[in-house]
Amino acid sequence: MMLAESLVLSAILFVIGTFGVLVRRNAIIIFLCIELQLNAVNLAFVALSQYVGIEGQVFVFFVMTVAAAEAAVGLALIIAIFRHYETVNVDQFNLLRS
Amino acid sequence: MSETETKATDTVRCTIDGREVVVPRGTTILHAAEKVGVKVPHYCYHPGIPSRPAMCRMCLVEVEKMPKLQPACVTPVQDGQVVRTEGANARRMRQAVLEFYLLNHPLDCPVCDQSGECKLQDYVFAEGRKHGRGTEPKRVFGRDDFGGDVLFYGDRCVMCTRCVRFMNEIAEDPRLCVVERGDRSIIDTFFEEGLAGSPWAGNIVDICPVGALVSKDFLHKQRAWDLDHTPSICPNCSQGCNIQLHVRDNAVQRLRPRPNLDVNGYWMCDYGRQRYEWMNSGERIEAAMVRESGRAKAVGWPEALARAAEALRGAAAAGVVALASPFHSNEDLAATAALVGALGGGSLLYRSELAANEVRCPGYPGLARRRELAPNGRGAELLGFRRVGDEHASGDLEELTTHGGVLIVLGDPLLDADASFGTGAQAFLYANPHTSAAARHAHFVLPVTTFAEAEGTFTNFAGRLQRFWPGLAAPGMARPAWQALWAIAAALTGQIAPTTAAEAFRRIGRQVAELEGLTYEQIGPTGAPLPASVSGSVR
Amino acid sequence: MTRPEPGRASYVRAALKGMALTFRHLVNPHKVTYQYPEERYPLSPRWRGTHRMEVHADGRPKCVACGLCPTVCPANCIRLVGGEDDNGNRYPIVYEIDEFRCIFCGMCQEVCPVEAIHVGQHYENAEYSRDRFVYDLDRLMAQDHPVTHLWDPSDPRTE
Amino acid sequence: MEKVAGTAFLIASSAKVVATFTLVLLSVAYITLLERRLAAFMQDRRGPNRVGPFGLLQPIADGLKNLLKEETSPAAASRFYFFLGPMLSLMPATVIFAVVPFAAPLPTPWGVVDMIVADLPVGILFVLALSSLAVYGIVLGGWASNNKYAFLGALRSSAQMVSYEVALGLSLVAVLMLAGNVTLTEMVWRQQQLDWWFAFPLALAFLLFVISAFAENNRLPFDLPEAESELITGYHTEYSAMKFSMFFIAEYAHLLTNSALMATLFLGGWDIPFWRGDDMFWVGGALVSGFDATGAPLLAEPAWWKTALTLAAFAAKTSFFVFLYIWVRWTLPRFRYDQVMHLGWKVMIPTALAYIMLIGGTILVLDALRTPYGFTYGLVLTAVSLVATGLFVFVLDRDRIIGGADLTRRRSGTEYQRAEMIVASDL
Amino acid sequence: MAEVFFYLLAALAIGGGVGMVTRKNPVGSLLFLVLTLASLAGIFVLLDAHFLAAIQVVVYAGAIMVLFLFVIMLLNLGHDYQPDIRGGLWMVMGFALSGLLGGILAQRFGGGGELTGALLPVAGGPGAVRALVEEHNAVGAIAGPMFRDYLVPFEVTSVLLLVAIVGAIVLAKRRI
Repeated sequence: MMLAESLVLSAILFVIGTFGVLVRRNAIIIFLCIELQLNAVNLAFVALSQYVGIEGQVFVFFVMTVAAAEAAVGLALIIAIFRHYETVNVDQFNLLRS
Repeated sequence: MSETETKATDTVRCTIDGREVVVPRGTTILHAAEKVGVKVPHYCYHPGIPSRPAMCRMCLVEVEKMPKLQPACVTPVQDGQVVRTEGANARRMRQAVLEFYLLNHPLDCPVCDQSGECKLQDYVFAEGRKHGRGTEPKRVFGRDDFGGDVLFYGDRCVMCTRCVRFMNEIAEDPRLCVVERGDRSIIDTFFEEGLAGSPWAGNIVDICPVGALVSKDFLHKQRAWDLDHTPSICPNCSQGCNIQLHVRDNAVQRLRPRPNLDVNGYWMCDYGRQRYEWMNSGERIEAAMVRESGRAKAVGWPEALARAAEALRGAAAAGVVALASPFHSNEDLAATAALVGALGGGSLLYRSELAANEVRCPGYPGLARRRELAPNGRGAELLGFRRVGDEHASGDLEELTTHGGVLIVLGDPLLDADASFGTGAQAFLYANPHTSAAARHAHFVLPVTTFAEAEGTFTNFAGRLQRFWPGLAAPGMARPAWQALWAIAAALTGQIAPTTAAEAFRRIGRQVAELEGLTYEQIGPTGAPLPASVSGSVR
Repeated sequence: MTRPEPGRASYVRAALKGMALTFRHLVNPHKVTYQYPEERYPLSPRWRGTHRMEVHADGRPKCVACGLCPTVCPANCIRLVGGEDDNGNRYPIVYEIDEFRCIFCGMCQEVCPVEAIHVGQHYENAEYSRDRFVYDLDRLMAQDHPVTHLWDPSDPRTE
Repeated sequence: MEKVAGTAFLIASSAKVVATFTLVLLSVAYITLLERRLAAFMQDRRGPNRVGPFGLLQPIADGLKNLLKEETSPAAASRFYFFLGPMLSLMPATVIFAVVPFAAPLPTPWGVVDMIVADLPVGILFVLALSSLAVYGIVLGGWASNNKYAFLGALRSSAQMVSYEVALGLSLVAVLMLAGNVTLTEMVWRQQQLDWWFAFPLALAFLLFVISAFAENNRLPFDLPEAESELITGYHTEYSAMKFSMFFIAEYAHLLTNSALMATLFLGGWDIPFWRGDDMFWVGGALVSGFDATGAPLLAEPAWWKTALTLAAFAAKTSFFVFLYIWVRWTLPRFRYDQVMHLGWKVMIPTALAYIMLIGGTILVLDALRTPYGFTYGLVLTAVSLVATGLFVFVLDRDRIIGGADLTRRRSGTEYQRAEMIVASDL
Repeated sequence: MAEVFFYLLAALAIGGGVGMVTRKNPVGSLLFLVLTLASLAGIFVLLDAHFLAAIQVVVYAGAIMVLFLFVIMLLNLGHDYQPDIRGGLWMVMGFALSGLLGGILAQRFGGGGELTGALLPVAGGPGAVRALVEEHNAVGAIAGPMFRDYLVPFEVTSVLLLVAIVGAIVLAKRRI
């Protein structure tokens, strides 16, 4: 049920996430956009799992786990970078040029 | 040799309370004691009243070799006499006398206006018995309206008769007498005739040692101990009576004469006594104002003075006229003159009210309510001001109304000025303590103080310089006029303006030759006559 | 109180002990404190609280506006304007006490020659606004709480 | 007897929603009064007793006052989030109650009505989800106030709630293992079947859950986020009037739902002890009260009086936990922040994990021995759990685990110096 | 009924996503993302993934987003923000790329019914999951495969989490 609509919604959200990653400079918001992309994919998995089988949901579970790990490491990185540069603007993370 | 002889014959040497004193022969013990700082209690004796009935019996002192106590106010000292005012007998006697006084005196100090400045209160507190022994009911007279400003509480009277004797001997208008005898004796007026109309009757309230005679004007208004006393000069006529401003809550509550034997003795007239309310008037100018495109705008002093100096300098070429009020001090008037001088000179005018006649005090020669009802007309004359106007301090404004140059008005309320007053002037500077309709066209309105708020001097009718002191706090931004005017003058000439009243007074010496070198210290608290000639030539 | 040796301090038992204590207080009807609104702390006869003006039988204030209380008041909290009524008696036209400024020293009561103004045994003075703490003459006369006995006239030691 | 369906189901559900929400809010109001009165009695005072008989109208007066009070909002606050904070705080607290069964099913002419607002298939997970959202309200409120105390309170609160959520969830795992499902209705049923309330066979989980629930709820001794003395009440420092009230209502609603949850999870929910008449559960579309020896279901007999009785039992159990909350609050002092974190991460979580192992192992052994799910089953688990709990409490009752203020000083010199050196090198 | 809810939640999710991308304030962005996540949780429920819906809220909204919020506050970006949305060229690029992506996805999934039909041969047919959930319950349905067929990946994720925790602590504690 609602398969096509769910997939379209998933696509829209993924596109929004992609757009956000491209146009935002704030590293934290870029991270948030990536989370949105992951969620869009999750939605696709769940939608399809209705027809394909419960394994899709299991995979979503793993995606969430990875997302949690990614968030922890990513945020730790942002904190570390922020300590060094005093900013979270990705344009200023020019490690080689500092 | 002759000196010692003179001493032996004209002076006597005596000992009062262990202190030796040499006084002229015929001096009373009371005066001699005063000289060594011993105050002998008394009620009936008053230094301003010639008669000495010695009837209050408070001043009884022990005199050696005299078996009985002697009244100090009438007993002259003898050579070698030894007087003890604090001897056991004298003290016992005074205590007994006070107990007698308190037999019939009501203990209504809480509601008595004299409370706090009452001699009976003071003496009883100092020497009286702790507890009364009287059990009999006190006789009751109630109170009596004596007319005029005076109210009489018969119960409180100690029968010193100062009031009766004042009316007889100083006012020479015998309207009071003692009626009845013994403990029923009481002061009374003659039938229906009260004190109304007597120009000096207010003084009997001052000299009453207790609360028997109180002022209706001051009745229940303030407590005596709350009042601050500031030495000043009565501003209501050119006699220049020395007075005290009695102040509470930054308002003058009453005026009291201040003894000065050269001017007013111990007295002042009711006319002056009653006219103090204007010093408390709330209709004051409280901020310096500058007219900008037709509207008055409040500005700070520095800006007002700077702009006034500029405007005055620009308009001075068309002539300068200054109209000052003789209610302002010599310092203020001299500052006005100095400002006019700095602008290249011009006419200095003043107006003052003249009463129809003088009101002389028969018993004190030299004291009168003078015709000129302003304190400093003489000072204005001396500083080069010319009297204009009629006896109501009005008229003669035509010259000012049409004047086209600089117009300076200090203190004159301009009550008779028409609506166009000042429109012609290029620069119209108006400095006045009180608001006035005549300021409507003024380019600069400066808030200045009254005499009660500033230090300064008045010159009385006889050319006597007398100082007064500030008793009130100036409202708002008000400053003494001399400060403001001198500041403008200084800005025009590049001189340094005086910063204290004493300095401002010394500056007068540059303008008036007679005052050259005279200082506040030389004038002192009781004033000083102008030296030599008083013709008032202006430099 | 001594600190227990390291490793000997109790946490669970102490917490339970505390909870037992509070529970005992919860159920115990015999309170050790004054149960305030119902039960009031008995004030000393010399307790000095907000003021009260005594009145004559005909409702006039006993005050004769002598001015001694504003004079003696160390906090300068009394405002008094005296006047004369139709019978020639001195009386207070304005009599205000700023209870916020008042330090409750009781000197006004001590100095009063006609025993008109008193400090009283009263302490519940909550109001909704500050200006209500300036007690005017009517309010002072309307107070009916017991007045303070600054000293016992029959016992010279207390004076 | 059938479940209600169709229009009757919609009407019944709406009625339950309205009634439950009203009752929750009303209870919240009166819990505030109860708390104040009980606190007063514990401290030998009177408490609010002036508004209405025994002060019963006090909560209404307070509510009116808060409605009429001036709303203040700090000049430098983020207006929108400042408003959002209290709303986000109130919402989860009131919604959680939806999944709590509060009485035995009620028979009506149109069918049997379950006495639960929404019997979600994810049950307890829904509770966890919503209580994890509660932190947003507090964090946003504290952050949007633009006040350093509020902000500190918010940070503490988020850290504390995230930490204790883990312990809460882990202590629940034991319950889930024993219940075999996540819906709360089934948990009640399983407790009825076991003849043991889970508080006994899962005693340590119960203890950990209670402690974690206290911490989740920011109640003493874990009220660090609002610590009056250090943070001037923390995240709601800048709030006034109705917005403050919403935080307040949220806190008490949390207290109520937590109490109801503890009653449901560990004290058998609406179950009346030692009486089988109230046992009923939907099995395959029929309301059964149990199974006979052959495993055939016995039909239950729902009745309105059973519903009423079970509702009273549920209320009594919930009230007990509410009382416990209040009792603890007015007895125990506040932890230090490092102690809170220490307790959460280094004591509660490992203990919960170990306990899961223990219970899991025990269940495995019992199942392997083919012990029937019943009294004996529960007895064995109770014995194991009580031993574990005793051990835990014994260890906890020493200052090795939660140190006093002078713990650092009491450490050996070298260790202390090394700590100092580390600090120095960090600077 | 379910359709109405679906479209409502979809609108909320898209609105949240757009809000997240356009908000200047990181906290605002984050809250919009939380809105999207919550809406997705609702859609999961409609798609018979009850357990995932709960986990979505617990893990994403309740833990990961709180972690983000915590970091935003820890960095104390305060209440004044530099606008960090890139300028014209990047915008054009963003629109172009995401448009392209959208186009591809639309083309790929655009067929709706046919597409699902194309994918379906692999599957157990519509309603397979629902039946599974009916049989076991919401948790049991997913627990079965996870702890039987995917036990090794499940355990590996725990190792991943452990590594992530250690890594995060090391990164956050040290200055680089």
